[in-house]
Amino acid sequence: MNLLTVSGSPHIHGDNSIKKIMYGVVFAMIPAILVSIYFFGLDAVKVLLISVIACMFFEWAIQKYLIKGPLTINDGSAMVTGILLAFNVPGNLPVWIIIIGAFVSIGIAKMSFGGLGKNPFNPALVGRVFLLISFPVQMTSWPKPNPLFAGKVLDAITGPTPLGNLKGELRGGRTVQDILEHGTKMIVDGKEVLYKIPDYVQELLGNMGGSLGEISAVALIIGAIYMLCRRIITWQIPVAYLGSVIVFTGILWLIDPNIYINPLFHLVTGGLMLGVFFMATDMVSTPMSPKGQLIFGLGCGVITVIIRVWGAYPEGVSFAILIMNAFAPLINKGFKPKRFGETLKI
Amino acid sequence: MNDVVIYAVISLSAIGIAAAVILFFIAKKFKVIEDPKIDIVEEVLPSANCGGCGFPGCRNFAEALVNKSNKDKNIEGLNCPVGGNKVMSKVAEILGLEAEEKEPMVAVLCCSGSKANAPKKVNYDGPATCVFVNNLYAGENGCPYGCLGLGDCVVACKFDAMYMDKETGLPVIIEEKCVACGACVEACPRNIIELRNVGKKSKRIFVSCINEEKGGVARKNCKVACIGCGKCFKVCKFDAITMKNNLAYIDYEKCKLCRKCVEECPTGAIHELNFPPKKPKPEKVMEKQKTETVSTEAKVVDNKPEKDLNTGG
Amino acid sequence: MKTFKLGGVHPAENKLSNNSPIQVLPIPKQVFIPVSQSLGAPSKPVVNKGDQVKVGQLIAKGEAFISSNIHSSVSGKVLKIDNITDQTDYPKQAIFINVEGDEWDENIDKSDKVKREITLSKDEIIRKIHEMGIVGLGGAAFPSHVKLMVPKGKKANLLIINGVECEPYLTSDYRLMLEKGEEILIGTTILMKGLGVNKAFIGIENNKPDAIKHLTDLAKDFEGIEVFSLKVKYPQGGEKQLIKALTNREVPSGKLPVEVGCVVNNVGTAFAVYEAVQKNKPLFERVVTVTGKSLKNPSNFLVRIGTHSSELVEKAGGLPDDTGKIISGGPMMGKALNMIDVPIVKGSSGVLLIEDSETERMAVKNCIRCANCISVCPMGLEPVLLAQYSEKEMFENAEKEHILDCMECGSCQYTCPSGRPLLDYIRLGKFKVGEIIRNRGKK
Amino acid sequence: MNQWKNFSKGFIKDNPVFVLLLGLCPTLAVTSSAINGLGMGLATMFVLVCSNMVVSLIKNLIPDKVRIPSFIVIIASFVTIVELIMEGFAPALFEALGIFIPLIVVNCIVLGRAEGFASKQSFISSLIDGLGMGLGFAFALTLLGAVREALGNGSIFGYKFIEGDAILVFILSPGAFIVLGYLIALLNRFRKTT
Amino acid sequence: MEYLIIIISAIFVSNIVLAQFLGICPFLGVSGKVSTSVGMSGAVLFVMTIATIITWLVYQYVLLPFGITFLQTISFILIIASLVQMVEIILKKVSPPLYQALGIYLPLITTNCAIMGVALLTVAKPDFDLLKGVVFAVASALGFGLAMLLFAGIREHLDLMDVPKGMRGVPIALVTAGILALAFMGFTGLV
Amino acid sequence: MAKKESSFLNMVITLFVITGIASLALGGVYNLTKEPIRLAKLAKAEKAIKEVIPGFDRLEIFTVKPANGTDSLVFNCGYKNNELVGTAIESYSNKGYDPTQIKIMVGFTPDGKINNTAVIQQKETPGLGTKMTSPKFKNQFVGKNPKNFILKVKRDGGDVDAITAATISSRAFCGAIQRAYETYEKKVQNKEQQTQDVVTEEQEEE
Ligand SMILES: Cc1cc2nc3c(=O)[nH]c(=O)nc-3n(C[C@H](O)[C@H](O)[C@H](O)COP(=O)(O)O)c2cc1C
Ligand SMILES: Cc1cc2nc3c(=O)[nH]c(=O)nc-3n(C[C@H](O)[C@H](O)[C@H](O)COP(=O)(O)O)c2cc1C
Ligand SMILES: Cc1cc2nc3c(=O)[nH]c(=O)nc-3n(C[C@H](O)[C@H](O)[C@H](O)COP(=O)(O)O)c2cc1C
Ligand SMILES: Cc1cc2nc3c(=O)[nH]c(=O)nc-3n(C[C@H](O)[C@H](O)[C@H](O)CO)c2cc1C
Ligand code: SF4
Ligand code: SF4
Ligand code: SF4
Ligand code: SF4
Ligand code: FES
Repeated sequence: MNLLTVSGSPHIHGDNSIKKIMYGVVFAMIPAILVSIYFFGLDAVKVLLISVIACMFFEWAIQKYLIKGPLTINDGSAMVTGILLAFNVPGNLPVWIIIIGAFVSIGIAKMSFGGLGKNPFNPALVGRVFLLISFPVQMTSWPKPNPLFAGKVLDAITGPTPLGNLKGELRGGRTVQDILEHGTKMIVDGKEVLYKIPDYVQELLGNMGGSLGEISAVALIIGAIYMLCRRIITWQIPVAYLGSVIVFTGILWLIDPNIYINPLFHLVTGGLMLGVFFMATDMVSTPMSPKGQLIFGLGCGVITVIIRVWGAYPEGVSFAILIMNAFAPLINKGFKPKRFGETLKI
Repeated sequence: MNDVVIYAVISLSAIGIAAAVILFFIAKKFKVIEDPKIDIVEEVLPSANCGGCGFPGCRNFAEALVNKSNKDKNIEGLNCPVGGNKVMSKVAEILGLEAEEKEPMVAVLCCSGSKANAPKKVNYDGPATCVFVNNLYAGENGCPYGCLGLGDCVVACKFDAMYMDKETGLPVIIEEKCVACGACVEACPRNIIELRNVGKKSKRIFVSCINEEKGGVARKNCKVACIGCGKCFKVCKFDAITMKNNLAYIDYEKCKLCRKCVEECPTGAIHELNFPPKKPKPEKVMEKQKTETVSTEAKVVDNKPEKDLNTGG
Repeated sequence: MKTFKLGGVHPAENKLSNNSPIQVLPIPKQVFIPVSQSLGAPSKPVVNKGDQVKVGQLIAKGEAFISSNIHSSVSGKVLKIDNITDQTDYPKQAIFINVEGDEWDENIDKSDKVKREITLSKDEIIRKIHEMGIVGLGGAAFPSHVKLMVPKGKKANLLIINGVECEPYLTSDYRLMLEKGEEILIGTTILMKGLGVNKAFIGIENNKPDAIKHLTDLAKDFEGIEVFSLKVKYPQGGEKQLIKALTNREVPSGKLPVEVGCVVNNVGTAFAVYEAVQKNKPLFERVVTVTGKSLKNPSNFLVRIGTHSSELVEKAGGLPDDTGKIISGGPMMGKALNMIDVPIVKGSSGVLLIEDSETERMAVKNCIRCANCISVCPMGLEPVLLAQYSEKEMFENAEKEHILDCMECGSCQYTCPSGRPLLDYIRLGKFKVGEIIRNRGKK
Repeated sequence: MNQWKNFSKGFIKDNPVFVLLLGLCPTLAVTSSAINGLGMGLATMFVLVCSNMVVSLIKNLIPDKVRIPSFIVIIASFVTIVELIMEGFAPALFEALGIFIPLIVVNCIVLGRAEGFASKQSFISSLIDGLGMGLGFAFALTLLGAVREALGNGSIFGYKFIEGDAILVFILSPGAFIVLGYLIALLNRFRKTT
Repeated sequence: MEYLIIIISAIFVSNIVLAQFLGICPFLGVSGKVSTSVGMSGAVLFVMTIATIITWLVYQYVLLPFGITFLQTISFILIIASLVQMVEIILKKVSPPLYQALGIYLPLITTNCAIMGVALLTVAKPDFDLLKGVVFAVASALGFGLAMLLFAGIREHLDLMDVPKGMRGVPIALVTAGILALAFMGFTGLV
Repeated sequence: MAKKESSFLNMVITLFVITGIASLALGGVYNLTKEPIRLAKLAKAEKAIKEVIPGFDRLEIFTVKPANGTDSLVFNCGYKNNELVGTAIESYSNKGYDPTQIKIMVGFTPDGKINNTAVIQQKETPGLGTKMTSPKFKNQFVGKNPKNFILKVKRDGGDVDAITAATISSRAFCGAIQRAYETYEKKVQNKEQQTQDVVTEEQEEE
């Protein structure tokens, strides 16, 4: 017989593990991955693969050669970051830029702090915002969605995102009504084309310009339901986030529908769904108590709308989540879970 | 000289003087006195901020020194172990006092339960710190008094004066570096480390065991345990050894370093440090004596002839 | 169905010995009876080396307010009074007795007849319970007579009998409820009288439907006793959780159950009280579950206090070769032993053998701040934070975060996906914070 | 004191930016290019050297209570001189450095050196100390500027070595923090090993 | 509206620490704990407001009329230094609790670019009157406080983590500040 | 540390002396650098003027109330042999990406065409908005007459190719030219109508 083992209680452990959580998230992203491949074809595959491989490589290399700690490369978190980074960039992004993004995500935003669990900011978003600011040109020229089975060969036509187009046109002094009805004249490769913001059904399904993973609200919601059922995420952040966006944009829309577009548009366009379900829910960089999570979601929603409506950027989701990430420690400090026996109740 | 220069001179001087005057009067009116000696004393202290003096930091210690010297005209009981007598006499000089001479001390490890002497009986699975294990059970070697070998003391030492010997599984104190701050004594949950006087030429004799179990039980866990047989007690001519709870203790203030007890001890629980080897008998050659590591030479102990040990209960 | 709201987990139940009736374990050749078996001060031996003792004879007296009498569990000769390694793994004083025959004290009623009518008064009951050395058999071994003496200014109005047995593997309470249902109810009535209340709830988790049914049927004949079925959730057996589940009263942080008018006792305690009061029988034996996945016959034994655990294991089929861990108690709160030769004491509810493959803990990874530990903590604490504060030796902060509220149920560590040793650190923190508070009190 | 040691300590061992972490505002703000960093570094060095010299010269004439105000006036004068000269003779640099030129006044290094060193040491020592510290500061700023410019603009001292886009962030505010952070980490590693 | 723009701009868009690089030393130095960062922010708010008022007055009514604006640096620093010292002395005597809360940070403030920087920025804006200057100063101080508070929260959080050896301390603090600045860039264009 | 005793008098005197010397020295330096500073400023302005209007030997400088906006514009009319060769107008826009005003110099030939443009001040994002100084962007204005060259980016229905990913800066740039142009037009018309609503201020140069 071997030597007996002594340890503190408890002596049994539940079957939950980091790996199960992370691969659960990967699994939940499969619908969105499929949609992105459907609309962007091989480009999507390329960006996804490079991003995932680069993220995992940097994590491995830094752990092995710089930190010299245990290797945790197969726990799946680098893969999640990789996929989410790819989800947040246009499908035609040059390879070297993706690699820089992966390096920033993993090297600067995650491993500098000690790896999984220690980063105060969402790594994929840090990578994305870093790229957005560094390479605004490349990061804002979106390939037009081109369904795989539509019979056309893929060409390098780029188009705007509905949000970007709307914002640009509004700044140019047009009204919402006008933009939606008449579309925008654009010069693409010297030719004049008319761009029209797609209708809501198309937007829901993902047939619009945008980052790889953000386009299809339906696919993202399917993944989110899966994660909710598996209890990988909780409902607080998504509900508070979506709710505050709807309420805030709703109020603006009621004030003047000519300047402010309706809440539905805000919901289905841009990276809102991706952010709400996959990025604002990253447990590492968000508050822990249910109350704190509600506050977090609320803050994200408000900042998102402020940036979308008044800021320089057409899209505010990434910034909003990052800014609220910074608030997370304070929220954790301020909103504690309710303790048993805290209040006398007889 | 043109207008600009004149204006410049006038207005700047005005501002300057206004500031000076206002400040002067305000300073006078709102004066708060702080003893300037504190700063001077603080400068002398080693600023290791180790807490060895019992205060959170050197600054607090300086304050305490100044306050005590102002109040009691002495600084008895206050000592900086890091700076030692040199610093304390300097402080005393600043404060116009005589510092008490403290005998230099050094930490010693009173346990020889190395992997060889006290083999492992169970596995421990959990965070590797001594406090944990001490709260949980007796430890891997089963001795409820012995060193747990997880190195809380080493972590506590701010002066790199300790390290864990992988082979013996015991911490080792590097005497040259030890400043007797007592951090390790504090850290050890089992009170195994003791501060003792350095002694003449660093020679020391001490019982390297604190097991209070009866001999038989103690020996079951560890070959070199003190079994409380009292032989050393009998042989000591200077009353330096006391017996209590099946355990011998050597008072360093009384011990004359005669080494009688060392030979007498049947288990080899009494250790001598920094004595020249007696007679170069082949088995007794110190096989592993690094210049800086002086501790429980497991090998030496092992070479002692086994004696009948049924003395205990 | 009732249960508590905050937190909780549901580990695999593994009640392997459910269907094995309580067997009487043969009397061993020698017993070792530690003199500190209950919470509070150790008792003082009143016998000497060489004394002849009978079963049920007082051998150590609890003199402090919180301490209990200890009686011999066998008849024979006192070999010596010496240190022995007990559950805690540290040397403790114990009385060694060599067994000679099985001669019981004359006062003990050895008959099987169930005695229903209660003749003693409230105070006599309490005195009897004190005399007979009854302590709580639910785990903490708190002297039962102390619990019955409600502090001045407080008033108890409800007795709760804890038949939850929420720990996986353990079945001793379950078997007792099935086999000694009536006695338990009589014991309950005695406790009600001792406490001066006219209502008692018995809480049982609904993974023991036959016990619920059995007791419900019997309880019809007893006034004021009600049996409740509870949803299975660990740690429902924790008294604060049980009170919350049954009555929705919340014991304030740092306070005792009497604060909300409740007193909680284990079913085993109720049975022991019955025997003490009605049969004059001191607490010298108890039901212990011996179980483990590799064990041949997981069983429930009626064991004399002081018997080595090894004898139980031997009887249940011998120590399996792949035993990696021996636990006294259940897998969630029990204590790992570093040897099998440890005497059974009043507080031992089970001996659990864990096989090699389940011995090793999960590898420790970084905390991913998933908040699982927070959501399962039945005390509404933030285990991750408490553990971090302890790890970084920020004990003042830990105190502010109410580390002392932790009841060491282990739910947090059980659920942590990163396998963090949360409870280990929290235990350390509680220990240090306790020290700090005590020092503060001194100053 | 060994004057060489006195001079060289500011470079690595006691580098005001990397080790003492003083004067971080200009360090971060103006180093979007190597030339700006150098300019700022030299301006600070000038003030540092001059004020060190003057302070050590008049240290015995100044009553203790007005020591600090006097030093501040001296430093501020040199800062203003730098300001005026730069505006006249290097207007482009003046514009690029903007508000951070007058802010040399509040740079802790300058006052710290005047108060901590020059007011106690001889003229020569103070001069050398000022030079050393100033050069260390200039070196740090130039290094930081060079790294940021290289990464953010693909050029060093305006000499472009890659065509096309570089990583813009590095010449913006986040880049300043991040590059300095990693430079310090690198230097710590380097200092530990040597 | 104008005031709102000034406020939003000073707090979020051109945050004094994260975008303008003023007051970095205290930002890194005393942000170890949330409580100290609150104290420091309070002290900055107090001094910054008073300093801005006085320097603005001196600039408008002394330096500008006499055409000696080149003395701006030297006179501002003199004023700020004496002001800080004065506040310190007075606080120490008059309100020890307030001194305990704010006073220990006061010496740090003299060599804090934020105060001087805001004073310089205020007089450099031609369209600022005294009220706007004060609003600007208060908002800048609040921006400083916000950055400090967020940063202190994160650093307290990081204290509980084991950051890799090489990055521990200042490097990780700077990287964190960098990412924070990155996040705050989202506010660009708001005004 | 040789310390001098502090008394009220010597403190005040010391400070007085130090501030006195300091301001004296500064006043001196100021006087010395006054001229170079003025020249440097001038040189900068003139450099821009020279860039946007062809060779002139005399400048006529005056300010004009703008057609829109608040700050008046500076007109620099360049004459060669007393013949108008071009008008350099310093115009501005507050609508840049950075809150800092964008200042540009626009040169018009007497027939109203844009001769050239020069950026005097801008703090746009390096790599993006700053590309407004690049010839690729600027050259598209050369020789165009705003009468038939709509000074708006193409997205807004104009004729100007915006800088990639810096539409905002491009708009601001166009806006500044437009302002200069409109003011110029107004001025020309006004001059024709002989209405003197502008302050003229003649100054000889060179
Ligand atoms: C110091 C102390 C005093 C106690 N006093 C009382 C009491 O007066 N009344 C009571 O009902 N229980 C009392 N208890 C018992 C506790 O409520 C509890 O039942 C006991 O600690 C065992 O609980 P557990 O098995 O849930 O851990 C006391 C416990 C302690 C430690
Ligand atoms: C986490 C936890 C779980 C517990 N589970 C049980 C249990 O399942 N059954 C039980 O009788 N007591 C359990 N207890 C002990 C009870 O809290 C309480 O002490 C006991 O019911 C009091 O009865 P006693 O004094 O008769 O032992 C548990 C305690 C804790 C802290
Ligand atoms: C860090 C950063 C700086 C920017 N700076 C400018 C700028 O200086 N000028 C500008 O017009 N747009 C700038 N932009 C881009 C604007 O946010 C906006 O995307 C763009 O002007 C819209 O124009 P487009 O339709 O040509 O893409 C910047 C973007 C980023 C991320
Ligand atoms: C629900 C969920 C959401 C996640 N979202 C992100 C994310 O947005 N960005 C990211 O880099 N990692 C994400 N991760 C992976 C992981 O938590 C992340 O890499 C850590 O922040 C790294 O410390 C997510 C993980 C889970 C379980
Ligand atoms: S060995 Fe112990 S006493 Fe000696 S310096 Fe280290 S901690 Fe202090
Ligand atoms: S001496 Fe004490 S602290 Fe050091 S390793 Fe041994 S048990 Fe641990
Ligand atoms: S062990 Fe303590 S902290 Fe952990 S879940 Fe149980 S009560 Fe909460
Ligand atoms: S359950 Fe574990 S991983 Fe999750 S927050 Fe708690 S300690 Fe961290
Ligand atoms: S340099 Fe700006 S605060 Fe120190």
